[in-house]
Amino acid sequence: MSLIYNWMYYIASGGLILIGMYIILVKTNLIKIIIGLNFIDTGVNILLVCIGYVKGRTAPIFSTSRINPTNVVDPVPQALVLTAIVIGVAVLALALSIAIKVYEHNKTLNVTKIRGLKW
Amino acid sequence: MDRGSIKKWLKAPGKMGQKYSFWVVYFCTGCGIIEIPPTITSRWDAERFGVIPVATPRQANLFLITGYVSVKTLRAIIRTYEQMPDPKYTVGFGSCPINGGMYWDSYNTIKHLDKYIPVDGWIAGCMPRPESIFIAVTHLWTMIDKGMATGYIKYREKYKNYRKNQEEALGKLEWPPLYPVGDKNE
Amino acid sequence: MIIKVISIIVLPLIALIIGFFFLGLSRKVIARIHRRYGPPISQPLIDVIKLINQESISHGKLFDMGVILSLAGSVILVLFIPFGGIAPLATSGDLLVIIYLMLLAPLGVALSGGEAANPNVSIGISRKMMLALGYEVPFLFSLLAVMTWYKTTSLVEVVKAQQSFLWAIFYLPLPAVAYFMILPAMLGIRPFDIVSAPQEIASGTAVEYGGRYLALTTIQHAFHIFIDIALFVNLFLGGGNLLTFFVKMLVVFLLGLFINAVFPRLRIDQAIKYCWKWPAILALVGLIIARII
Amino acid sequence: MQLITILVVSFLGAGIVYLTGKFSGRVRDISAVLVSLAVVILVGLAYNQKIYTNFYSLPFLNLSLSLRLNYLSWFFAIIVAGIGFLSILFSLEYIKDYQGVGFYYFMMLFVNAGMLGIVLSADFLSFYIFWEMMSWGTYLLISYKGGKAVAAGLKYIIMSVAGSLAMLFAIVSLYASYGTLKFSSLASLLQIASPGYILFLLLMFVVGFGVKNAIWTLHTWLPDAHAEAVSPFSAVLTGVLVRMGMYGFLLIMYSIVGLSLLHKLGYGLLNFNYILCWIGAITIVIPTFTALLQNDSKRLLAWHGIGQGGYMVLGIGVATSLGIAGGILHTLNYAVCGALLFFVVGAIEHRTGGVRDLNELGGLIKRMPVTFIAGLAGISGLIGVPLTNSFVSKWMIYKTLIMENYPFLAFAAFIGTWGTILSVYKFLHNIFLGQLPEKYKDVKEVPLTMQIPMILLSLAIILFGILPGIPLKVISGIEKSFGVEPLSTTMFGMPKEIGELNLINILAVLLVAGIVVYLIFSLSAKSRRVNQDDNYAAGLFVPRGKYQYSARFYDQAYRIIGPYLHDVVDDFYYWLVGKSKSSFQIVRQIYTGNINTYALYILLFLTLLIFVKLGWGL
Repeated sequence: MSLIYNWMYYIASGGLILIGMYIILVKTNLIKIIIGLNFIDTGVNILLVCIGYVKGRTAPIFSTSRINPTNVVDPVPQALVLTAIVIGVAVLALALSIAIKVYEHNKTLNVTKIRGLKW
Repeated sequence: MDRGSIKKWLKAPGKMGQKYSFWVVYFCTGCGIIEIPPTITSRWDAERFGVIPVATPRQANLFLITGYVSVKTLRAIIRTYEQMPDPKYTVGFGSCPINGGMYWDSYNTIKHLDKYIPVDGWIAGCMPRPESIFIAVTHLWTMIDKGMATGYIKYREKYKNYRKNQEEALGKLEWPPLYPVGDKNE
Repeated sequence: MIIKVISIIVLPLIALIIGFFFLGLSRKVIARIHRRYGPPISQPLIDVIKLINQESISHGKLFDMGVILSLAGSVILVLFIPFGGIAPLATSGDLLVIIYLMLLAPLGVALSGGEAANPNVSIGISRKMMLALGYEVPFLFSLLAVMTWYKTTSLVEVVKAQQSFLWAIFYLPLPAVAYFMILPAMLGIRPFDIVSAPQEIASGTAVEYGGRYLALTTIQHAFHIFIDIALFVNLFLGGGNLLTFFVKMLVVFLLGLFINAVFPRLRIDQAIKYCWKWPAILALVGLIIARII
Repeated sequence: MQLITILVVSFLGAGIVYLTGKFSGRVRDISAVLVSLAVVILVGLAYNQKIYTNFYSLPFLNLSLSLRLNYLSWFFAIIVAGIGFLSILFSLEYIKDYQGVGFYYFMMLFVNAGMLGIVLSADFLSFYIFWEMMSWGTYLLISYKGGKAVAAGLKYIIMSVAGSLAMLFAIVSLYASYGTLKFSSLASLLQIASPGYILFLLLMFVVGFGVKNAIWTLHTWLPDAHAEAVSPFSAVLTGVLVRMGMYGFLLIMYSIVGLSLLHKLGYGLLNFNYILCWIGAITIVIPTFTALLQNDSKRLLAWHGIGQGGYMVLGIGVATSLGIAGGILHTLNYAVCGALLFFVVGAIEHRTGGVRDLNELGGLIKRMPVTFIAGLAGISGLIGVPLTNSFVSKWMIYKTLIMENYPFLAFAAFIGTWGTILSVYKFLHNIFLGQLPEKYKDVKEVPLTMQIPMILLSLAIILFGILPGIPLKVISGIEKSFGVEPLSTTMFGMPKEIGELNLINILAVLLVAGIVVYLIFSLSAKSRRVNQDDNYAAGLFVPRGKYQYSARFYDQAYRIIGPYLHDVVDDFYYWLVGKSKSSFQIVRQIYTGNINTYALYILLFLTLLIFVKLGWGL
């Protein structure tokens, strides 16, 4: 059980990435692909966060003097993920708006039927 | 043959040249073409009189019309005659250009060629022998000496009449008059 | 200097007399080969006098200027080609200049005839050009053979080198033969008179010429005969003094005339193919020999 | 400073002309003429000066952009400026009815400025920069008319870029080897280089410049480009722009590598110069005879542009004093004749509504006499009729070929001249002579601004034909800078030790003979002026305009030589294009256009990366 407990975050993030990939590889609906993309995004974020945490250390917030500066976690991954979430939202919004435009233009969201740039 | 006489040469070189160098454009409309080849080739050799055939009326000064003249060919005859440079001489060969010959009652044959263009000499016969061309040529020599071969001058002077005759026979001619016709030149 | 000026004046006159003599002779000789009596030798002169006194037609300024250019171009060529050792302008132009000056005459005729706006003229010009393309190949090969052999481009030097020892025809027989084979083509006489075929295209470029135009063209033809044959004599037969030069020219001319008298006319494509076949091969072999030795 | 002024005036002038075009068309026209005239004057003032300036030092690579002026660059600069000015002048009326005139003037001036930059630059970096400016500007100008012209422009730019890349390769290699790109320092540094390296350099540069100068096998862009460009620009193309390749040849072969080094390349007959000569000879013969078959007037002239380029390559390939001088002189002469002939075609196009088909024209001498005289002068110059300019240069080339014992090369040059005569006569005849078609009855002579360039160039043809000493003086200066024994010339031809050529004597006797003949002509019986339709037609009267022979002027010759003149090189390039297209088709299969597939590719690639990483880890 400790195995699952220890590797829970990795399993979750891997699972999310795999699901996202599956969606992207198999599904033909553009909205679904975008959702898959978001799955991957989330999975990668979780992965980054859980890699960035070292067991037994604390957050680098020097609120009390007891915290040893050598005993803190590197804050960069978390900050990075925070940014990535924002970027992910922006990408999602952009992708969705493109999807809307694609739909307006082609009257379909099925990527196999959109043949404007294909031979 | 007085081609060698220097005296005459010096007097009027142009006239001498006219006499002894007839460049002929043959207009073989009907009969008569058979008589021409022996005349200009080895059998009778017209070249010894300075007579050679040329291809275009621009270079010619002797116009030889052999055989009958139909209405259709009259057009070409007039055109050819007008394109020849002065001084030029015309010889009708055979009876048909003179008076229609055996086609005297044909609806489509010109009976009197000299109504349409001036003719300096006639060779009668049907057909005349090739030698008669030489007789005509020597006659022309004497005529040129005496100043009698003046067909081209006559054509210029009486062009209005000739043109009228031509248009009577052929209808309106496509080409403009060679010499001015009209009231102002009367 | 005075001698030079006199020779500049006299030489074209001599060339004119010889040219007219050749013209008359050709008519007489051909007549005799045809078993005719033939006209007197002075007949071309009579013709020219008649033509000068005859009226003519003109199609425009270029029609006149082209004929004048053609004759003038031929006249000055005489001054560049040594005639019996006399060449007043040989120091002003060599063989290359002569080759190019030979252009002026056909160019003038072509321009003049072009303005005449007669399709027969155009056909004649196009045939003349094509024939020229045909005979220029062996002509240039044989000229180059001579120039390569004597290592000079000056015609006077070529003649001088031949007079000191053997004539070029003994060293370079093949180019000489090739040149001789195309001589009728250069002169535009049978079997290469397709250019001015009277029966087909009404004497080609001369179709609109009459009177003085034809007279100048005839004079130009006389010069042309003189020039082409004099060039042959200078290149291959070693020049000579005035008398021997004339005799050599006469021999070459008569030999060419015999060919002229008995052959029928070649079609233009046959003429081109002929020129590019035997004369060209002969001259090329001669040139290779001259280059290697 | 003077050189910078020239470049600044020409580049800035182009911009100013474009900007003024936004406000007023008339001001734009005037300012375009003024700018190009200013450039001519500035270049002319720089005659006989030796200048070297560093105008910009790059902060990296230890390179600097520099300019220099010597006889060679001045010679080419004056041609560029002169032809540029005349073509701008010619454009004024010609280009009026087109769209985007401001852009046209801008590009014309820009390309001119680029060419000036090429000839004035003193190191390969600035040379390359200006070279690319010129190439791309040319591309835009060739495609200016749209339609077919776009394809022609594409063909040009593809070949041009290929050539530029070859050149860039050589330049980079030079920089890697010597660390400098200055012509003067490279010239001394290369003297100790191995022959193999120099051969490599020359090969690369020959490809680069050969595309521009259209030597055989690299020529196929030229006919299309010349035919489809607007006529004033075709004049610039054929006379000047293409000859930038010639400048490059002279620069690399004689200015940088040098004559003594060239002689060491190869042994026996297999040396660089001899092979270049043969390429030149082939470039003469095949294109001039191909020109025989053309019925499009501009295409015909374009093929001649290639052929005359062959004479220049042949001349400089022989590498004698006479030959190099002949090659350079022919560059000038062809620039004059070629530009003039394209102006003539432009004038015809302008008046007949863009008709270029030779079979549709005819008889225009009656309507456009000035243009006819210009055309006559142009073709005489192109042929090299004595007393016109090309005669001297061709004479020099022939003479040196014969004296150097290359009779076969001389034969190729001679027979090329005959091909030229035939085809340009057809050009003149079918446009100006013969019967005037009814539809061109009301054609008028071109306006004065179009006549002036033609008249000036015609005069130049005659002037340089009688006084070849003028350009030859500059050329002997060029040869001195090459280290070749400079050619000593007289004003009217050649001194005795070089050969027999005295043009003033020829002119004098021709004039005297002409006057005598004219006297005979005018004293004999007068002639009657007749109309054009009064023509011998076997006794018939043929109405005006129906009595013309021009279609397939050399049909019999065409039948004999036509099959051998197929442009195999062009076919080869098209074959290459077809083959590469089919091979790229395979690559194209990968891109299905489905997002899923691309995602799969990404995934596969990541997997590959992981495996690679794991493999390294082990």
